[in-house]
Amino acid sequence: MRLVIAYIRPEKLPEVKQALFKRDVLKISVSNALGCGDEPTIYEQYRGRTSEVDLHKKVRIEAAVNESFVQNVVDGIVEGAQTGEVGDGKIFVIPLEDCYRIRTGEQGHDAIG
Amino acid sequence: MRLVIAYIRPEKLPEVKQALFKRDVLKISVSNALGCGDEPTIYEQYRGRTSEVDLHKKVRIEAAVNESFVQNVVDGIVEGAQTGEVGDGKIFVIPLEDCYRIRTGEQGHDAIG
Amino acid sequence: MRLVIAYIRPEKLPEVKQALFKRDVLKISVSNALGCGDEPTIYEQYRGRTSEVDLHKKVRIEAAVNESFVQNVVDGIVEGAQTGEVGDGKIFVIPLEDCYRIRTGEQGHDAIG
Amino acid sequence: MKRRPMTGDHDHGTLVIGGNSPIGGIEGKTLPASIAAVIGCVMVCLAAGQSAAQATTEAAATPSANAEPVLTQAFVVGNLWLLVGAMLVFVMHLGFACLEAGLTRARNTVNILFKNISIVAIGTLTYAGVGFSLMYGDDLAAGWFAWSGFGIDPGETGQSPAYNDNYPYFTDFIFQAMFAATAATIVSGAVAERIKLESFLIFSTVFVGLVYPVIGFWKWGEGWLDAAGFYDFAGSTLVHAVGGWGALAGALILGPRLGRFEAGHGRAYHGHSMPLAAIGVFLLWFGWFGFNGGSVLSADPASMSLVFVTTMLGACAGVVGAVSLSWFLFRKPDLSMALNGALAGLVSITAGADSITPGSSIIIGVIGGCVVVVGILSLDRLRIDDPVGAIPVHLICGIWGTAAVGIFSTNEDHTLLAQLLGIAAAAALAFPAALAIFFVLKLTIGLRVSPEAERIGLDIDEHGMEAYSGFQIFNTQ
Amino acid sequence: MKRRPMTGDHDHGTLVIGGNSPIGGIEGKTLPASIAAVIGCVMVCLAAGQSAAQATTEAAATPSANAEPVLTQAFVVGNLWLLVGAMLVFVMHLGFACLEAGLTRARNTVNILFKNISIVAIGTLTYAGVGFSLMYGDDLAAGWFAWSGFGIDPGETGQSPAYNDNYPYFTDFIFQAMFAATAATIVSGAVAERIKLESFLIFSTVFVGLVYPVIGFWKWGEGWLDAAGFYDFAGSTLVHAVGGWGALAGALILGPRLGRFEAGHGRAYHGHSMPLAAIGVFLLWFGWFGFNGGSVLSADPASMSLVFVTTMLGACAGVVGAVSLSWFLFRKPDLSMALNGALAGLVSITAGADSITPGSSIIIGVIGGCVVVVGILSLDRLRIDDPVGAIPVHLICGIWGTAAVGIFSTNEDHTLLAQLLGIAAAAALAFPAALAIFFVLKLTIGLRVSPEAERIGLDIDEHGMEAYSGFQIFNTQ
Amino acid sequence: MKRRPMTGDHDHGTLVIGGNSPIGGIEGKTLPASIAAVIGCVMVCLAAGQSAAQATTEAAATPSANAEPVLTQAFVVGNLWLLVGAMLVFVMHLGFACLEAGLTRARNTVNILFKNISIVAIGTLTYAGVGFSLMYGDDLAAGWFAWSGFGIDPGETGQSPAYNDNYPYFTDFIFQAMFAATAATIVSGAVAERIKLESFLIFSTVFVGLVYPVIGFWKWGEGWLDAAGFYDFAGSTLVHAVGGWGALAGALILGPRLGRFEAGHGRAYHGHSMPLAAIGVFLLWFGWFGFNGGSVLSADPASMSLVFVTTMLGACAGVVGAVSLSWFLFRKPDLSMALNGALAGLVSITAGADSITPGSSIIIGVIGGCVVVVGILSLDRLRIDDPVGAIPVHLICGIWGTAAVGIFSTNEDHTLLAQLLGIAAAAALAFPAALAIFFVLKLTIGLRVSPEAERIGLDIDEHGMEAYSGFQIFNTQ
Ligand SMILES: Nc1ncnc2c1ncn2[C@@H]1O[C@H](COP(=O)(O)OP(=O)(O)O)[C@@H](O)[C@H]1O
Ligand SMILES: Nc1ncnc2c1ncn2[C@@H]1O[C@H](COP(=O)(O)OP(=O)(O)O)[C@@H](O)[C@H]1O
Ligand SMILES: Nc1ncnc2c1ncn2[C@@H]1O[C@H](COP(=O)(O)OP(=O)(O)O)[C@@H](O)[C@H]1O
Repeated sequence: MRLVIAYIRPEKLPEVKQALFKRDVLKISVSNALGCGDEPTIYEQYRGRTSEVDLHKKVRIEAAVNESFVQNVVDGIVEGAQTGEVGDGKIFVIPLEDCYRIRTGEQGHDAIG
Repeated sequence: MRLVIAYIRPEKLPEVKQALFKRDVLKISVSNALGCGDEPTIYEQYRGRTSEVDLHKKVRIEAAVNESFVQNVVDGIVEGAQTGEVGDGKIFVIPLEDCYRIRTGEQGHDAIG
Repeated sequence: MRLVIAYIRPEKLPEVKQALFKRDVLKISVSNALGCGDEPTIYEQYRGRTSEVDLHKKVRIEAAVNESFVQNVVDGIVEGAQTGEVGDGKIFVIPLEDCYRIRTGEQGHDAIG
Repeated sequence: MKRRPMTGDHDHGTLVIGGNSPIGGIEGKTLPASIAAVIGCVMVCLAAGQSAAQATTEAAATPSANAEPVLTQAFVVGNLWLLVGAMLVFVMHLGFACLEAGLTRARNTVNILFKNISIVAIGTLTYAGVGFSLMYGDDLAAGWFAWSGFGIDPGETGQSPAYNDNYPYFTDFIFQAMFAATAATIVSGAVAERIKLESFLIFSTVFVGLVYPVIGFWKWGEGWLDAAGFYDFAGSTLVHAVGGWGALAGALILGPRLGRFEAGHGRAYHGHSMPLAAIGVFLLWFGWFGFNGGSVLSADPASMSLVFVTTMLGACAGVVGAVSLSWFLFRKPDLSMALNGALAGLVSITAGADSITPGSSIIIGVIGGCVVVVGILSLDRLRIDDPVGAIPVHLICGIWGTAAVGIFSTNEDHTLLAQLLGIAAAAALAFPAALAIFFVLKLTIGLRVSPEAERIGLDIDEHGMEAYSGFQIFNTQ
Repeated sequence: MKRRPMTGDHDHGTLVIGGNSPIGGIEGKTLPASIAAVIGCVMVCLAAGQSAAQATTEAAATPSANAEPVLTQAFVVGNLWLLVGAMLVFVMHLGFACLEAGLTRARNTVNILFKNISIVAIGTLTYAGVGFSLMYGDDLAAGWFAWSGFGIDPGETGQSPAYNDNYPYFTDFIFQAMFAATAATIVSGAVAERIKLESFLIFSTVFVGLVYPVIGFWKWGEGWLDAAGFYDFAGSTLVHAVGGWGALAGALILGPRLGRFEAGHGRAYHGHSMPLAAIGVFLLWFGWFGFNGGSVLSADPASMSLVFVTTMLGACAGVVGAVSLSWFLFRKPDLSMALNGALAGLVSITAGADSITPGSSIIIGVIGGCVVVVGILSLDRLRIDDPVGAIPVHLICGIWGTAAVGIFSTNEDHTLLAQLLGIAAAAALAFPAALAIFFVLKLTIGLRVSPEAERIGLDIDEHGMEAYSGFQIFNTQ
Repeated sequence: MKRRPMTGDHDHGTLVIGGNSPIGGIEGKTLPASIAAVIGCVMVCLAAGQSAAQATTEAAATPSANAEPVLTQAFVVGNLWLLVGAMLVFVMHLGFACLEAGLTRARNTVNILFKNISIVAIGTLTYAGVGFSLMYGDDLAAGWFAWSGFGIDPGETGQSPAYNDNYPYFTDFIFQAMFAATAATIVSGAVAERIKLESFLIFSTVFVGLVYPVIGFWKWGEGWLDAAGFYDFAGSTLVHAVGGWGALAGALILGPRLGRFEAGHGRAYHGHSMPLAAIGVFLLWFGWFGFNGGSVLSADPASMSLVFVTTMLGACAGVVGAVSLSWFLFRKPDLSMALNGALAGLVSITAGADSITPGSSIIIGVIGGCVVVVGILSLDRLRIDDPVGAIPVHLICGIWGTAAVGIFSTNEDHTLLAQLLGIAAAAALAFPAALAIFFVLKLTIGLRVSPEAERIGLDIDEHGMEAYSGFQIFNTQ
């Protein structure tokens, strides 16, 4: 099993969700994040002072899947989130040792979906 | 060492914390998340338009523990978070290679607790 | 490749960012978290009732790096975040199996930076 | 001093039926029909169409046609002040909305705002339909009950000084109408975060339409309580305690919010926005100058200025009282107590604002401020859940303020006995009536939302809408 | 009833040119220069320095020198009420700012607030520079066009009852000036979240400076529309529909917000703060008592009190209408509809607030409330994107309210025909003019921000600032 | 024009001591006792009980007993306007609270709100106890110092036109009291996010109770500055600059917020809620019509209307000035500068609102708006940390506005020299006095919270409460 973590542009979340659903990846978790990458720095102004803001708004997606699904997830995220501009984000794949469904106590592969 | 990640219902956080403390799991980190699973879609209304909201409010818990504690953590979370209804959430267990305590610079098993 | 996760004090984020940049770690992701550790409980007052708050505001940092950079990241975080007081936080190192750059579809070591 | 000294021999009842008065008037059937429409969601257009026909036929004379015999200074300036006062009381509804929303959790905010704007609308229309007539109509039962037909109608002379030396009929109505909705809004805070929307709207309609005006008539309509020597300048009892009794009834029948008193000693549910709560209190305080100042019912400089001073000092003293006591008790300066303290001072001073000295107003306010802190703690101990402190502020301080007139008034006619009688009389009708309405609602359409709805919040459950779309809010409380 | 009955033979035009009046006056060139300064960011100090010299030389007599022949009651009290009314209309700008900000996304909030405070400033200065003269100046073209020179100048007698029985010149100006900026603010809501700041500011300046006052002159300046028997008490057409036409023009030329109608059936972009929106509506409602009440243009008790009653009942009925219909249609009580319903009732009642019965005001309000719900749905279907509902509220209800005078007025002089003429006349100038201004801007400096800017939000893109620094907000909509 | 022209031969001092006046009065010892109670958290009930006894014994006559010889128009309407003005000034406190909270970080919001509501309460009570007597009491030292005993007391004729043609005693008091608390609130903004709550409350009490009224007496109490020809219509110097000097003293002694000027060029700490800040500015602007308009001290139409026009134009011009300059300098339209610009215009116009032409008001406002931008930048360079810009707005623009009277006034009696004298005199007392109070506090109970408290925020540290419970807020700034 694998845990796929992705950082994407916030406004791309609906497209990513759609692309994943199309590929039968129905269970994901989403949270808010700030990302620092190659994107150009934003300059904020406040009362005459300029601050450099290099943390850009991102959305973080987490999806736990069986090995066979990893490519699906990666493809879905790339399809939904790619614009070709710097700042599109990254996908990280991590080994997942175990998984439990809280509702039933099920464990392992059965619990993941 | 393992990193245990769990998604639970927000209102269950106090119970989960209590259940973990009972089992001597005293150090956890918590963040806010949205989850997409089997729960029924919520319909939001705004100015005559209906939107389908399939992202439900969840809380994400992270606890790094030694191998021997994993079962404790899983049991505690299940005890605290289970309602039996769809949407109770998941627990993911990930291998943890290393761990540091920032305050002292300690590393490994000693640093985790 | 490794995924380094760290919890630090919110007000230390600028220092940590600087310390990481000095070490050529330019890409990180940041999110908001609450942490429960050894820090003394805060007592909140509301309309005559006291609540114990044991969740302290933290910032969570995630940086995916090649093996050779792990020590750099750890050192940077420790340098930037250490105060010596309880509550400085932890660093967790997790094996990272794969990595993709969404913009280009690049994979593996090339995609990480 | 009478609340509404009618100088003209205005014959209220017959004209409405006749309907041929120069200044329109609402036909008896039009208004309640509209209100029924709200509640049942029916037939708005129908009712409108029907009465549109009626209205046009009677539209003969210009409104301000023969309304100007001679415009005395008292009439012109008094009218201006009362209308300004009415606006200020209107602002209090915004104050209530902000305060209640601020002191409750983010997931019930839309619901609270919806309730507040609905109450203003329904309350005013109901008061126009039946309330004003019940409160200031013709005495039908020895000072116990009044009625002058449905709707409002100034009659021939209502818009001239013949009606009253200090203001015309419509000014009288609008000022009173703004007061009326207040009583229901007070209830709103105590039952927040768990009451069904429909049930609350129906309760409000009945409470503002029937209960509030009947009690009001006893005193301000020159009924039996007035004759008994009871004094309530601007409504510590008639508005605040009446609303407070409704709040208590609601809180008792509904029970506490889920988990509020569970797990041993219970939990505090923190309000989600202190700035919103503070805006609410400042606006209430601001509006109170109209509430109390307007209750002079004229622009008499001596009275008005005294009322402004006592109101201001009372509120300030309320803050001081509540802050001092709560700081002393909890070892922390609690903002929510400071806010409630200001309101406590204001409610306490309301009954006697025109007949006490500034010195007394400070004493009354300080005690009010202390009372509210003790009240909040006591309710907590009694496991009565009142999210915004409506019961301590409006009921307990309302009672204290009314009683204080008997103690501090500079007018020898005011006696503690008469004050206690008034307090008891209001309680004797308002509390059982509110209990009864809530109870009937509980048995019929139900009073409380499901636990599930309470958990995810009324905003999503009842309205399908979030108050702060996009904001990351921990929903763990 | 005339909007601005001038009793004194005040010779407006010549005095300004002369510039030797006792009460200063703004030199023709000073003001437009200042405004140009805003827009182009230039030469503020220069202009100031130059006219400082001029101003000091003419500073000879004390302002209130010979302005007191005899202060009649009508003059003193009328003046007080109009100034209070002016303040209340000022508060409406805060109401608009809150409402617009609340109903849009968090990432455009700074931009909206900036627009709103700028409009007040620019609008008032522009109105002082040219608007007042265009609207209430000397008739130069048979009731079609007026002009009395740049700037404001009370002349010899402007500050005395010789100018008008009920208020002096400066009161007249300030009350009218507060109205003027409103028209531009209405546009602001409809074009929110995508218009370029500079373009909007230029549009507002021209719209408030030229279009609004010319149409206003036709009726309130006693131009041809007035002669034709058209009646618009406080501006359902002259203010709200005129602003609404500008809003429609803007929404059409700009097109919808990115993604609003994409993906089949489109998405709703939820407003980011319902409390802010509710505060906005309550403050608008509050200010409306000054908007309508002040339009009585005197403190006449009979008129004033009637206007307060019809305004209040209209607003309440608007809430009831919108809530009933939307609850019935969507099966959920929609707060944003309740809020728009209140405004719908208020806009609808504005044209005839002084010449209908309270009963009619309820009917007009209920229909207004229903109209706004249907309007919002229809615009959605037509794929016209109006984030805050400015078009349904101000344009559609403005038209409805104006027409309703022809139906419900108790004054026989008001005819539906004349009302329709007025509606058409305002449309015939306001809509093409707004289209033209927007079009010229589109061709020159551009009207719409880049898609990139729309995505990250105008706050960061145009202002380099966040409205809620530190708050975690999902930016996915 | 005198600030408080007393026409009656009202003998202020003796009556209070006698205490047998018909209209109550506060006993000398009652009030300070209450205030002490706040600060030290002691003995509220004791003090209340004791003076309750006193109060009841003297409660013999009805307040409005013999207060109505003949109610002239000036008296009735003037009173009404001043009381409305007092309310408007009250709203300014809400404005200050919102502005300060909005421009600082979310973790100090509760603290700021608490300070603001406490200041109103303590300031008003202190002013009733000693301030009013110090400011408008009997001249004891050739125009340098006044005193008429503790408390307020209208005496025999205070509530009749014999006291003053335009308003009774209590109206005078309440209007002045609302002003008084303003001076302390100004300080609040500059010392925000790092001052200890207790220290600030004590500072405010002393500053409002002693420093402000003494300086006020010099001019408005007809002391030596008044005799010297100094003119300050509504308080550019007496209120705003005095408050501004306190702000400067506080900012200097406290030093900047942690990390504000560290790391080379320092960081900007963004305010956490621009909507809150904007609401604050609009409410301040709204209230300013009462601040300036009320300072006419009568309802004279010519003066009032001129003041409204100059106030409005000044504020608008302030926005234009600040926006133009900051847009030009920073290449971005900065909302916080627009907001400060409005206040800058208002403060600048305050000293001469009744004695300049509308044209001059625009010039004064534009310059004020530019001054505030330069002021903010300069303070930043000087490493003086003023989170909300209180010093540029109130101190620098207060000075500019006062000086401007000497340049632009249409009244020949106003000279630049006298204005500079007034500015210097106020500075000479206010600044050292504020420094001294802060210094004593620093040496005794301490002035600044611990670095730890500053990091986690005063809300949690001092109040144990969060302003936005549940909201996810980055605490990294
Ligand atoms: N090595 C990394 N570790 C953690 N987060 C990363 C890493 N690289 C990229 N990110 C996340 O992805 C986002 C986009 O990265 P960026 O390098 O700007 O885009 P691109 O991949 O298109 O060059 C960043 O804002 C950050 O949130
Ligand atoms: N495969 C997964 N990857 C990531 N998050 C998941 C996954 N499965 C479930 N979750 C999280 O758990 C929550 C509950 O899952 P759901 O399937 O609705 O409940 P249940 O396990 O009771 O059927 C989801 O909202 C989501 O946040
Ligand atoms: N085992 C753990 N699992 C998850 N988070 C942890 C763990 N240990 C510490 N943390 C995070 O680190 C923060 C600081 O930990 P704490 O134990 O208080 O500090 P210290 O390491 O200085 O003793 C905690 O608030 C929590 O967010």
